[in-house]
This record gives sequence, structure tokens and C-alpha cells, in this order.
Amino acid sequence: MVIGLSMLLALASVHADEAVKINTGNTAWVLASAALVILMTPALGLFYGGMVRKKNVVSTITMSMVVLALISVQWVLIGYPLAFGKDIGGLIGSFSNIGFGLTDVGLRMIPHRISATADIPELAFIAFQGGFAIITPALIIAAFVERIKFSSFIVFILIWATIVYDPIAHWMWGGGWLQSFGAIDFAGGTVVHISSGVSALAIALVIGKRKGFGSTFMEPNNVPMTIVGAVLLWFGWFGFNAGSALAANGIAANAFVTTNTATAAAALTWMFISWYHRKPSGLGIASGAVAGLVAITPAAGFVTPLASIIIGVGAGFVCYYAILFREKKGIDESLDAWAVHGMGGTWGALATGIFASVGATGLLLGNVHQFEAQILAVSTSWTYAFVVTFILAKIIDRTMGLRVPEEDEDVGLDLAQHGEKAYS
Amino acid sequence: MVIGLSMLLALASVHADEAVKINTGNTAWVLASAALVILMTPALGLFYGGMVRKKNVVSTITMSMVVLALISVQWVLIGYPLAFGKDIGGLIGSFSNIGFGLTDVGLRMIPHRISATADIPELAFIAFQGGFAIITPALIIAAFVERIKFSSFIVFILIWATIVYDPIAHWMWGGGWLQSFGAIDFAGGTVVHISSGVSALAIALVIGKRKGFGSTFMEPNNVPMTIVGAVLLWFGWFGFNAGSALAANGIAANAFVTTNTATAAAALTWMFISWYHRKPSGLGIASGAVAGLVAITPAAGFVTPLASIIIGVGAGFVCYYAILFREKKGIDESLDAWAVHGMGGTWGALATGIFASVGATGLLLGNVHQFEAQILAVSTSWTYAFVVTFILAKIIDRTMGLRVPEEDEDVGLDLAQHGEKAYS
Amino acid sequence: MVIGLSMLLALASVHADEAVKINTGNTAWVLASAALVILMTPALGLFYGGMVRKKNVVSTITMSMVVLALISVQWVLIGYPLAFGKDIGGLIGSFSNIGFGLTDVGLRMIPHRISATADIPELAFIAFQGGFAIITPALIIAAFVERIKFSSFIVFILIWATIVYDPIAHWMWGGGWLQSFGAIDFAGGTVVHISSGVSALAIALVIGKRKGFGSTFMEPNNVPMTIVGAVLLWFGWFGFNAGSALAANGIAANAFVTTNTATAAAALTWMFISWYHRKPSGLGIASGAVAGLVAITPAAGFVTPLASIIIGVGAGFVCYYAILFREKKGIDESLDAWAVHGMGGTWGALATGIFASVGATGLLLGNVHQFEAQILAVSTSWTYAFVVTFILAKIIDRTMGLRVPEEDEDVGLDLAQHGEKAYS
Amino acid sequence: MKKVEAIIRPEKLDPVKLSLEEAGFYGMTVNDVRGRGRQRGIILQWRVGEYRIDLLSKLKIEVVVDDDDVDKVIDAICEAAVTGKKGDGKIFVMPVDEAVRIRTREIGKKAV
Amino acid sequence: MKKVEAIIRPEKLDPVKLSLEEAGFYGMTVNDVRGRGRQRGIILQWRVGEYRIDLLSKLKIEVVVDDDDVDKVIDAICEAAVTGKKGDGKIFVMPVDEAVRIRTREIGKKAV
Amino acid sequence: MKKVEAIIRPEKLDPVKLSLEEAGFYGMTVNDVRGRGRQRGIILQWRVGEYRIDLLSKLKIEVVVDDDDVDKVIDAICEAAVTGKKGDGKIFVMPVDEAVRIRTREIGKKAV
Ligand SMILES: Nc1ncnc2c1ncn2[C@@H]1O[C@H](COP(=O)(O)OP(=O)(O)O)[C@@H](O)[C@H]1O
Ligand SMILES: Nc1ncnc2c1ncn2[C@@H]1O[C@H](COP(=O)(O)OP(=O)(O)O)[C@@H](O)[C@H]1O
Ligand SMILES: Nc1ncnc2c1ncn2[C@@H]1O[C@H](COP(=O)(O)OP(=O)(O)O)[C@@H](O)[C@H]1O
Repeated sequence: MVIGLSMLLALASVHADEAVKINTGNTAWVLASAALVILMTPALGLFYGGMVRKKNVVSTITMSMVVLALISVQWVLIGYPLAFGKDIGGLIGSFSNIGFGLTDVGLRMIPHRISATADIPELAFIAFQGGFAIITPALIIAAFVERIKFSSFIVFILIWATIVYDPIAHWMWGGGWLQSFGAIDFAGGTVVHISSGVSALAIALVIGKRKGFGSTFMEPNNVPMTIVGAVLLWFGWFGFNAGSALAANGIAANAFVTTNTATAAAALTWMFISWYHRKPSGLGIASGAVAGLVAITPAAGFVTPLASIIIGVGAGFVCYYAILFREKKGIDESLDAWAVHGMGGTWGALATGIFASVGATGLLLGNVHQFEAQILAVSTSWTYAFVVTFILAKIIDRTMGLRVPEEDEDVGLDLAQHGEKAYS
Repeated sequence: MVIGLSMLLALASVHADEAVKINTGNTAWVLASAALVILMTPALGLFYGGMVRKKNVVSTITMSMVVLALISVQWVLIGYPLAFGKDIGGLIGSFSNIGFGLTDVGLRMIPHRISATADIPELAFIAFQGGFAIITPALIIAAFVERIKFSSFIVFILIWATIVYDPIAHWMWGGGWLQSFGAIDFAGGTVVHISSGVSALAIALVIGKRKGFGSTFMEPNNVPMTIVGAVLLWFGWFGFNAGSALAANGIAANAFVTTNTATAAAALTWMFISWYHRKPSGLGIASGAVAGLVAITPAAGFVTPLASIIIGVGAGFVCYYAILFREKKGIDESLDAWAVHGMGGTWGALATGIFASVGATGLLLGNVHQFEAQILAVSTSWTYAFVVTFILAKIIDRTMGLRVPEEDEDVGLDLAQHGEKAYS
Repeated sequence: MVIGLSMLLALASVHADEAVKINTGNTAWVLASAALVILMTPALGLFYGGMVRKKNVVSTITMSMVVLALISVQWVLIGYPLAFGKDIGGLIGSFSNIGFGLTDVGLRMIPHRISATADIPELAFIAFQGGFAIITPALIIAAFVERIKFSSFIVFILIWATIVYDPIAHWMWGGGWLQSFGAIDFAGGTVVHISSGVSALAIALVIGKRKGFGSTFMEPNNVPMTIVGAVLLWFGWFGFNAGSALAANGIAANAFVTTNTATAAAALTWMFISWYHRKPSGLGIASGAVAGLVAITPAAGFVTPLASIIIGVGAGFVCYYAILFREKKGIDESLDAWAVHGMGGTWGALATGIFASVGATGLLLGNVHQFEAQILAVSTSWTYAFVVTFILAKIIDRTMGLRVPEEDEDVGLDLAQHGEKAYS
Repeated sequence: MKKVEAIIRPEKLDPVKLSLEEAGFYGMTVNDVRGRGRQRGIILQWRVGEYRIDLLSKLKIEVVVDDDDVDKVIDAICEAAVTGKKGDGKIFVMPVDEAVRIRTREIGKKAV
Repeated sequence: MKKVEAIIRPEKLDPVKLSLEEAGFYGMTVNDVRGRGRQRGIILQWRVGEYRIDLLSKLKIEVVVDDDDVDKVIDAICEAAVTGKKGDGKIFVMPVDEAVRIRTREIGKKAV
Repeated sequence: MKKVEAIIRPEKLDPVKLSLEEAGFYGMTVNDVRGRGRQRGIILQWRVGEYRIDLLSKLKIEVVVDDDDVDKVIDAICEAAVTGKKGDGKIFVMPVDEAVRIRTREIGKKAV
């Protein structure tokens, strides 16, 4: 038994030829990017935390921390094999050659099926992609802040990551059927943003509105906190997008520049729209930035800086009016993961099929198939994410209950669920 | 038309030999540095935001975000060609070979005229230098917080970046006349700090004092926020200075160590001066750190760690007493960009001419010409920045008006201009 | 004299062959890691700052800034030679070949005795290790917040860094006797966490309890601030641990993944323990994360991801109950550096001797000697740190006085020592 | 004139506002306070273990009204603020000698 | 003795302090409150669209003075706090039975 | 009934709470305020130089008690809050016409 355990806990294999093949520059960039991407989830916690009422600040930030902790463990145990293990029928990855808890990975290089050059350690890729697997479920927090039951939240996140995120990631990036069909997604417009944004809509419909929604306005408690969150998201997103080149090369640099430019363009667009309607809101500029970051994500490495401006401006419009639409429908998808990530991701995924000109070609360069592939990817991920999340949320609601008692909602989740006050 | 558009949005050229020449380690470092530098502008927003009154927090932070967004777009469209395009008469760069919106850049390597080794993608350099172009106008926010009209602010920043920053950057770094003369500026003492600090003084004189300045003290609303801003500036500055080596080499490492050491020395100096006068202020330690960061900027790669201590101590003294002097003169350059960046940058630029011993030699090693070149660079950038900014500010003031109505100043810009409250 | 000075301030030697030997990818990663590690000390200031009472927030954060400033200078002047200079009798490093203020270092590569591959500039290593030398004394702030006299604090930190940290770092990493004996410490379980945690206990015993400790509860003033601190610690720790490979390779990637996984596991463990007792506390999750970061530190590069989960879970238990134990004993080691860093570091150092399987072998793979070496390292560093710190604290207490007057403690250190209020 | 000063649970602000409005009282001044009484504190979580705080977040609402309206105001507040558990709060009624509207210098009834 | 309790716009604190000082009243206690009345709220921006809040930031200033000084205090406050727009605030005057200076135990007039 | 309103130094909250408790008064409402008086402000540090603020942090404690208990409350507060230096604070006693416990609608003595 002790021998068995020790085997499990020992390295499977150290590749003797590692030193020969590794590209330390690419590895350095992917490691730095992994750190940046992991930072994004607590940054999201701040972004969301500033927009809830003061009695739910600790709860909101803590949820982002819990997703970070939960999925960090889920990812090394089962998530990575499911998403990036050898393909089974185009649908899901397998544990063969990776093993439960990465027991077979050792210090080997990333396999060629994932990266053509295969010149970084697989563990660097695992760390980097772990950040994606973490932030995606965290985005859904937007849907149920200020009212979800903490235990149900944990169960939801764990199952959602396993049955929604891991498969979609596999389809698009792990050798699954969407990838085979030719759909492209540079850093997660479909895998990350559509999947989470649409799921947010689904669970928001199940959990229902916050008490008082529609009659009282839920005032944001801390605008600077939200802006700081947006800023750290912007910062981390350089790792997210430029790191997705898996190399420190021209594609990475291009993704870096398009990311920054689209974000800026979207922030300005949002500012001018809100100014046109009344006043240029700081919260709006921060929201616009996030919308731009979302929309450029699938396109970052495939488009030029000039195209990225168009994508950013489009993102500002699409997401701004998607929020207004959501409000008009009376749906309390409270912090707008659907409007910003679902709709922004959709716009970005389609725009990729239109403007792609770097390492791929889009509609504008005459490649109709690319645009079709993008539509397929968008519609499939919308459908899959919505249906599975809706059912999952319903099941949890019927069994454990998704929502806290009304009294706890009144008092606030900080006190009711965590026994804490944000500020003394 | 569609063809024309698609051409514009497509990549001009993908260099087939990219893989051969690129140094991925240097590229990784420049990309990481670019992310760090871009983070500095919102960090500056926090640094400033903590020092204004509570009714202007959102306004102050938002202005930093708006500069980030505005110049991100300006830079790829026209700023980068003006600053780093092929030299025209020593005065300004041209669009030839870069194109509006970087249309001619593609994935090519940085040209030899900018970097001798030319082993990183030009887009990485564009991203990195974009961060400099962004933070420089943002520094000027110090001059007019709590009273500027938002629309005039936007117009000012856009024009200032184009007619003040871009030319000075060209003169010093883009192959312009100061560079030809032999002036050196490792990471922007002249280009970034003198240009912004002196301009802050000029526009402060035009916009005039805040209502109540001199009679009531404008209490800082959030000291921890300012310290956090200073900390993130310190962090980002490693990219700013060490990234300016454009390589992950000994010069970068030297710049890293001198940056940290000078900053520390300046923070301690400021602490002891303020302690000598009365008490060691936390705000003072943060301010001292920023002063040290500023002063070491032009020198970082050219001096030894021991010399960096002298530069840091000098920065503490120069900037501390520059603020006192500014106050005595009754000038409301509210958050002291002139005293810290203008004077700190001046001290640093001259100190570079004195202490340079790495890859250049200064006065102490007998190179009088270097010191003369530094004096020339300092005096030219002072004059140019002051005169142009003063005129620009006057014009905007006469046409659009620089200042909000008195009532808006009373109520605070958060409510008056953005319709927002920082905290609920 | 001027010549002498200029010699001192000039570079000793620029190695002509630098370009040949340097690995830019490794250098990029070590520089990025250095920036991350330096960020950790102010992050710690936020982590601590959120847990004190509102009247001591500026004081607590400022202390972290002052340690950063002080040790940054101490390190380049004397700390680095003492820790990493050529070994003298296994006990301490010497100035030969480094010189006061790094005067002999120039741009040369790191020596082979420190890094086998010797392919990064020594200054990059100095910057990186400087971050360790800075955060270690900063951790001790936990012991004496809300009551220490600022001047005595400065004296304590400077002497402690020189006579406790520098020697222990030398023993373990600089070629000293513990290293010769075969003890291993990947990124500082012994050198950083035991040394600081145990010293915190010692000085807490000398300075005594805060007024009111035991009768009134000292309510944390800002839970989000503490969580933000924990998050930035987590982020910076990737540099701390994965950077300790001094290369961007498989070991670094492994350390990255184990760091993240152990941290997550510890955060979850803490959450479930606190939930089991009453409610899942957000502060607890943040604390658990830090406990996990501490415990994985000595092991990060030596164990597998699966083993890191065990280490993380263990850290949650060990540190949680260590705090309870400390409280029961009525000791006011106020923010639990002993319980989290001392005990967490101890668990990690021993666990390294048990689970090591990457580049070293532990007890589970039959290597009893490794476990013995770890016990030796733990017990020596405990003893040395405790005894020397206790004596040092006593001496300072008798001469300068460690504690502020009772009235200052009542009013709060922000006003009393810094003349500042955190918030207006 | 009287000042009706009610200390209520913070989460009851919205219902109390509504209830007062329906009873015809719109003007009010609200203040964040902390209080203790029969409720005897609550238990909070620390990173480990728990602790008790005895001063709890409450809201103080002040409504200045005509003497005749005092009872209506008390009723409106009580109805909306009651939960039946300890800590619901108190209402104190205090005499007001004079009221002035700063804008117009109107005094007395007309000022509020 | 009377307590003069004035609710004013936050931006009027400095003028009111000055005006009271010139009228000879230095001691005061100030408190951040929120209030509603004729002003009926203001419109704020959200990330999209706008929303109305009815409880606005106000300051409450309390000055305890001799009965004879009440009018002077009211005048001083009104002069400095008025803008002429809705929301300028109110002043309430309330009886104080006794005043004590904690430091010296002086009571009455001497205490304030 | 009377409301005893004490303005004290913030750091004296714990002793005052204790002292009141020992004198038999547990219920109270506490509020963060700023005040000025004889203490005439304090000097703070800025990044350079210093500045004076005249409104200092104080705490206002309100205890509503029976008329007979007023002196006991004053004594308890004074004892615990005094330091002997300017700025110790004031106590104001004000009449309360009626008290209501929201939870039970008890009034008068029974309500507090
Ligand atoms: N004697 C008192 N003086 C002033 N305020 C009081 C007094 N007693 C209670 N309060 C306030 O009323 C609040 C509710 O009182 P409590 O006794 O806890 O509830 P209940 O009245 O429902 O029994 C307290 O938190 C406190 O703010
Ligand atoms: N009946 C009332 N009781 C207590 N406070 C009131 C009352 N009416 C108004 N206030 C306070 O006075 C402030 C100003 O009142 P408002 O009616 O808006 O302005 P104005 O008096 O200029 O018409 C309000 O925000 C509120 O704080
Ligand atoms: N006339 C007054 N009206 C209302 N509050 C006052 C008045 N005078 C003083 N105070 C309050 O009492 C506090 C202490 O008063 P101060 O005169 O400084 O101390 P002391 O009473 O010990 O001389 C002040 O900060 C203020 O909050």
C-alpha cells in the first residue's frame, strides 16, 4: 500500500531530453501568462464585489475565491484529462497518458497534438489552461449574487465545470469535433465567454430575481473596487490572450496589441453611448473595457489592430444594449454575464469569422467556410450550455435549494452565510 | 470597397523567416514588461484617487482609465508612426513603412534602427512603448483634478499626446535630433517625466486653483488607496525600466536592481525628512518611492546599484522640497506632477550625465559631453513642453472652457460629471 | 577622491562573452519572478492591514513599505554578500568577489556554485533573492502590529535581517552547513517561513499583549482588503516558488502547478474546518490559501501535484489548529505569523522530506536521510531564530523601548506615530 | 412639533420608507448607527473560531412631524419594522421647539 | 439651553463653519446622514441607463447653545447654507435639560 | 424619560460601555461623529509638511433612561471617559416624551 501510494506520488518519468527541446522563452511567457490568468478570477471577484450591495461584498468576493480553489483541484484531478486528454469520439478527453491527478505527466513536453512546436513543458500548459477552467465558472457568479445558498453554489460549480466546461473546451481546443470542423477560438470566445454567459442566463431564470428587484435599485457599493477589478482583468487578459499563442512570438505580440486596442475602443464606445444618453459613467467605462476584452478574445491572434478597433466598437454597442434589453425583459441576471460575456463572446466569435487575416482567413478575405464554422460553434455552445445548465440548476434547486431563506437575503449573505462584515 | 477594406484589415506580410531570428526570451520579457507598464496608468489613478477629496474619487480614477483608452487607440493609429516612424529632419517620424493603424507592420521584427539586435517582433515593441505614451499624459491629471471639465480633458489629452509627447519621444528615442546629439534617456526621464511634469505646471497655471485652496486643506480621502497605487506603480516600473533594455539580459537585470534600490532609498529619505520635520508619514513614504522611481528612470540601465542609492536619496530631497516650494508659491498643481515628475525627472536626467558607467560614461568618468547633452535635453524638453502646453491649455480654456461651473466643483465631479458616487 | 568615488560607482567589468552564455528565457522568467516576489511584501501589508483595527491601518501597511525600502538597500549593501558570498566555514558569506554595494558584480553571470547552469545574470538573481530577504522580516510584523514603536521597529528589522535572515539563508542556500548536510528547501520553508514565524513568536512574547487583548475582540476592519492581500500574495508566490527553479523549465512548471494546487487544497480545507465549526469564513479561506502557499514552498519543485494536495490539506489543519492553540495560550502573536508561517513552514519542510520525488527523494521513496536532514534544518532554524530574536527584542526593549505609550495605543498608531488617518 | 426617532434593523429601511410614504410622510433623515439592547450581540466568524460583537448595525430614522401625527408615524414604522425577534428597535419621541426651512426661512409646520 | 440641529448640503460645511465661527459659535458636532424631502432624490448613472435614489447625502450639524443665542445660530447657518434650490435643509431646535463637560464636570452654560 | 447624549473620544468606547454596564445600563446607541470645541483641532501629516483639521473623530453615545437614572448614567460616563485633556467631550440631557419598543409596542419605561 505504501509502495502504491509512493508510486502515485512520485514522478512517472523525467524526460532526459527535456533540456534539448525546451524553448525557455516560450516557457517563460506561458508561465507568466498562467500567473496573469489565475489573477483574473479574484479580479473578477472585485469587479463583481463593487457592484453588489454592501451586505454582500464578502460573499461575492469569497465566491470567486472558492471557484479558484475548487477548480484548481478539480482541474489537476479530472478536468485536464477530460478537456485535453486523448480524444474519444470527438466528444471528450480520456485519462490515458495523463492519469488521475496528472500522475503520468511528469516533466514531459506538451504533446504535438496540442501544440505543433511542442517546446514547453506540459505542466506549464496545464497551469495556463487551469486559469481558463477556473475563470469560466467564476463568471457565472454574476447570475446569482446576493441570493444563492453557499453549499448549492459549490455543488453547482463543481458539476458545471465537469459537464459543461470540460466538454466544450475539448470540442474546441482538445481535438474535439468543433475543432475538426474548422471552428477557431483564439483564447476562448466560445469556450469561456459564451459557455459562461449563456449559463448565467439559464441559472438566473431558475433562481429568480433578488427580493426587491425592479422596485428598489440595487446600488453598487464601491465603484473604485469595480474599476480596480476591471483593471486587473485587463492586466491579466494580456496573459489570457497573448499567452494563448503558447509562444513569445509575433502572434503573441499581435494578440497583445489587438487585445489592448479593442478593449480601449470598447471602453470609449461605452463611454460615449452612456454620455449620449446622459453622463459618461466610470462604471460604464470599466464595463466597456470588459466587453472589449471579451469580444477580442476569440479573435486576438487572428486579426489586425485595425480590425480589433472595429471589434471593440461593436462590443461596446452589442453589450450596452444587451444589458438594456435584459433589464427591459425584467430578468435579474444581476451583473450581466450574459449581456457582456454571452453576447460579447458571440459577437467576437462571429467577428473572428469575418475579420480573420492572420494565420486564418475570414469572410472578408472570402473564406465563407470559416464563418459557417463560427456560426456552428456559437450555436452549439449556446444550446449545450443553456440546456445543461438549466437542467442542472433545476435539479439542484429541487434537491438542495438554490436560494437562501428570505431573511438571509434581507440581512445579507455576508452575515447570514459567512458570519462576517466587510468593514468594521 | 470591400476589397479595399479587407486589404486594410489583413496582414501586410508575414515574415517567413520570423522563427529563425526571434529571441523568445527577449520577447517574453518585453511582452511581460508591456503588461506591467500598461498596469501603471490605472495604478496612477489609484495613487491620485486616494489623495483627492471623497467627492472626486471616481472622477480621478476614471480620468486615468480614459487616458488609457484614448491613447491606446491614438497610439496604433497615429502615435507610433509619429514617434518611431522613419525620421523626418530630426523632428518627427513618418507613416512610411508603418501605415495608419499599423497596416504595414504585420508580424515583422523590430527594425535595426530602433534595436540593434532586432530580435523581437515590432508589435511587442509597439505594445511596450504604447504603455509609455499612455502614462505620460495620465501623469498630468495631477494638475487639474477636482475641477476640470471632462470634455475639455479629453480634447486636451488627445492633442497633447500628439503634439507634445509624440515629438519629444521621437527626438530622444525615435532617431530625432536629441538622440543624434548624444543625449541618453534609458526609460523616460525626459520623454516621460519632464514632459508631463512641466506640462502639469503649465496647465495648472491656466486652470487656476481649486475653490478653497489655501484656506481649507484638501484632505486625502483614502491613504491605503494611494499606497496601493504607489505599490502597483513600483511593480509596473520594473517593466518600465528593466523592459527598456528590450532584452532579458544583464542590462535589464542591472536596471531592475537600480530601480528597486533607488526607489527604496528615496522612500527612506522622504520618510526621514518628514520625520525630521514632524512625523514619518505613510503618504510620504509612498511619495518618496514614486520620486525615486522617477529619478532612476533615465539612469536605470546606465548606472551601478551604488550610484542608484545616491540618485534615490537626491530624489527624496529634490522632490520633497519642490513640493514645499510649490506650496509656498501658492500654485495649485494639486497632486504635484511637476514637483515629483518634472523635478525628479530633471534630477534623474542630469544624474545620468553624472553617474553613467554602464554602456555609457558620465561626468564622473570624465565624459563632459554627456552631461552637456543631458542639459540640452532637459532644457529643450522643459521649454517645449511648457510653451506648447500653456498655449494649448489657453486655447481650450478660451474655446471650450477648462473648468466646471463652481457649483459642480462644490458638489464634486463624481456626481456632477459622472452621475456616480464612489461608495453607497 | 573623485576618482575613487567614480571607480566605486562604475561597473567593475562587463563580461564580453555575456551574449554567448545567457539564456534569455530563463532570465526573463527570473526577472518576472523577481517583480512578483517584490510585490508580495506590500501585498502582505494589505493582508495584515485588513485585519487590524481601523486606527492602525496606515501603520500596518506602512510598516510593510518600510521593510521593503529598508531591506532593498541593506540587501545590495551587505545582505547579499552575507547570504550568498563565498562561504566562510559553512556559517556566513563573504564580501570577496561581490563587494560592498555589489561593486564587483557588474553584468557577470551567476556563479556556478549557486546555479549549475549559470546562464542568468547574477544581478537577476540578486533582485530575485532580494524579494525573499525583504518579505521574511516583513512577515514578523504580524507579531507586534497596533503597538510597536516605529523607531524600534526600524532598528529591529535592520538587525534581524542581518543577524537572523542572512545567516540562515546562507546555511541553506548559500553553500552553508545545512546545504552541505543535504537539507533541501525549494523556495524557503525554513529560510523564510520558519525563521520569520518563530521570530514572530519570540518578539510577541517580549512586547506583550495589545491593551484589551482577551477582553475585547480586535475586529478586522476590512475583510476585502485582507482578501486582496491574500490574492496578490498568491499571484506573487508563483514567482516565489516557480521562479526558484532559476529557469523556465519543467521544474518551474511543476512548482507552479504544485503551488497552485496546494494553495487551493488548503483554502478548501480551512473553509470546511471553519464551516464544520460554524460558518465558512471568507477570511478563513484567504488564511487557508496563505497556509497552503507557505507549506508548499519548501516542496514545490520536489513533489508531484497529487502530493501537493496532501501537503495543502495538511497545511489547512496544522495552521488552523495552531491559531486556536495560540489563542488558548493567551499569546497575542496578533496576526499569526507563528501559526501560519512557523507551523506551516515546519509542516512543509518535513513534508518535503516525506514526499520528495522530483530531483530528490523523500521518506516515501525510502530516503531516510532526507527526512533526517529536514528535521535537522527545522530544529536548527527554530532554535536559532527564536533565541536570537528573543535576545534582540529584549535588548531593544530595555534600551529604546519596543512599545508605544498606552495613550498612543488607545488613539491608534496611525494618528499617534504617522499623523495620518486612513480615510477622511 | 415632535421628532420621532426610530432605531430599526438596517434591512427594514425600504419597508419603513414605503410605509411612511403611504401614511403621508415623505421627509426623513437617516443615519447609520450601532446599538445594543436585549438582542445582546451576535456571533461572527474570525479566520478561526468565532467572536461576539455587542454593537450591531442599526439605522436611525428621524421624522419631524406635527404633534397630531406622532401616532400615525409610530404606527407606520412599527408595522413595517417588526419581525418579532429581539433587536427590532425602539422609537423615541422628543419635543421640537422650532423648525426652520433653510431655503425659505419658513418656520413651524410649513418648514417640514 | 437648546440644541440647534441643522441638516445641510455636504458642500456647505465649510461656509457654515465659518459663518458660525464669525457669529461666535465654535463648538459643534457633525454627522454624515442621508435625507429626503422636497428635493425628491437625484438621478445617478449606472453602467447602462440611470436610476434614482431618494436618500441623498446630507450633513447634520448640532450646536448646543444658550436659549438666547438660538436665533443668532439659526441666522448664521441659514445665511451660509442657502442656495435657494430644493434640498437646502432644515433646522430643528430642541430643548436641552442639562449639559455637562466630561473633563471638568462643569454643568450648564459653562459646559458648552 | 430622558435621552443622555454623550460625545466622547472614540478610544473611550470600551471603558464607557463597561462602566455603564456596571451601573446597570446595557442598552445604547452609538454613532460616529466629528466634533470641534476647546480642543481646537489636531495637526496631521501630509506627504510634505502638515495641516490642521478642526473636526475630530468623536463618538456619540445615546442612552435613554428614566429621569431618576440620569445622574447615574452621567456619573458612569464621566468616570470612564475622562482623561483630563481638552476634547474629552460633553454630555447633553434631553427630554423624551415617549418610548416605544417596536417588537412589542410596549411603551414608556418598559420599552427601554
Ligand atoms: N436604552 C436605550 N437607549 C438608547 N438606545 C437603545 C436603548 N435600548 C436599546 N436601544 C437601541 O435599540 C436597539 C434595539 O434594542 P433591543 O433591546 O436589542 O431590541 P428590542 O427592543 O426588540 O428588545 C438597540 O440595538 C439600540 O440601538
Ligand atoms: N420631516 C422631516 N423630518 C426629518 N428630516 C427632514 C424632514 N423633511 C426634510 N428633512 C431633511 O431635510 C433635508 C432637506 O429637505 P428638503 O425638503 O429636500 O429641502 P427643502 O427644505 O429645501 O425643501 C432632507 O434631505 C432631510 O434630510
Ligand atoms: N456647543 C457645542 N455643541 C455641540 N457639540 C459640542 C459643542 N461644544 C463641543 N461639542 C462637542 O464636544 C466635543 C468635545 O468638546 P471640547 O470643547 O473639544 O472638549 P472639552 O469639553 O473637554 O473642553 C467636540 O469635539 C464636539 O463634538
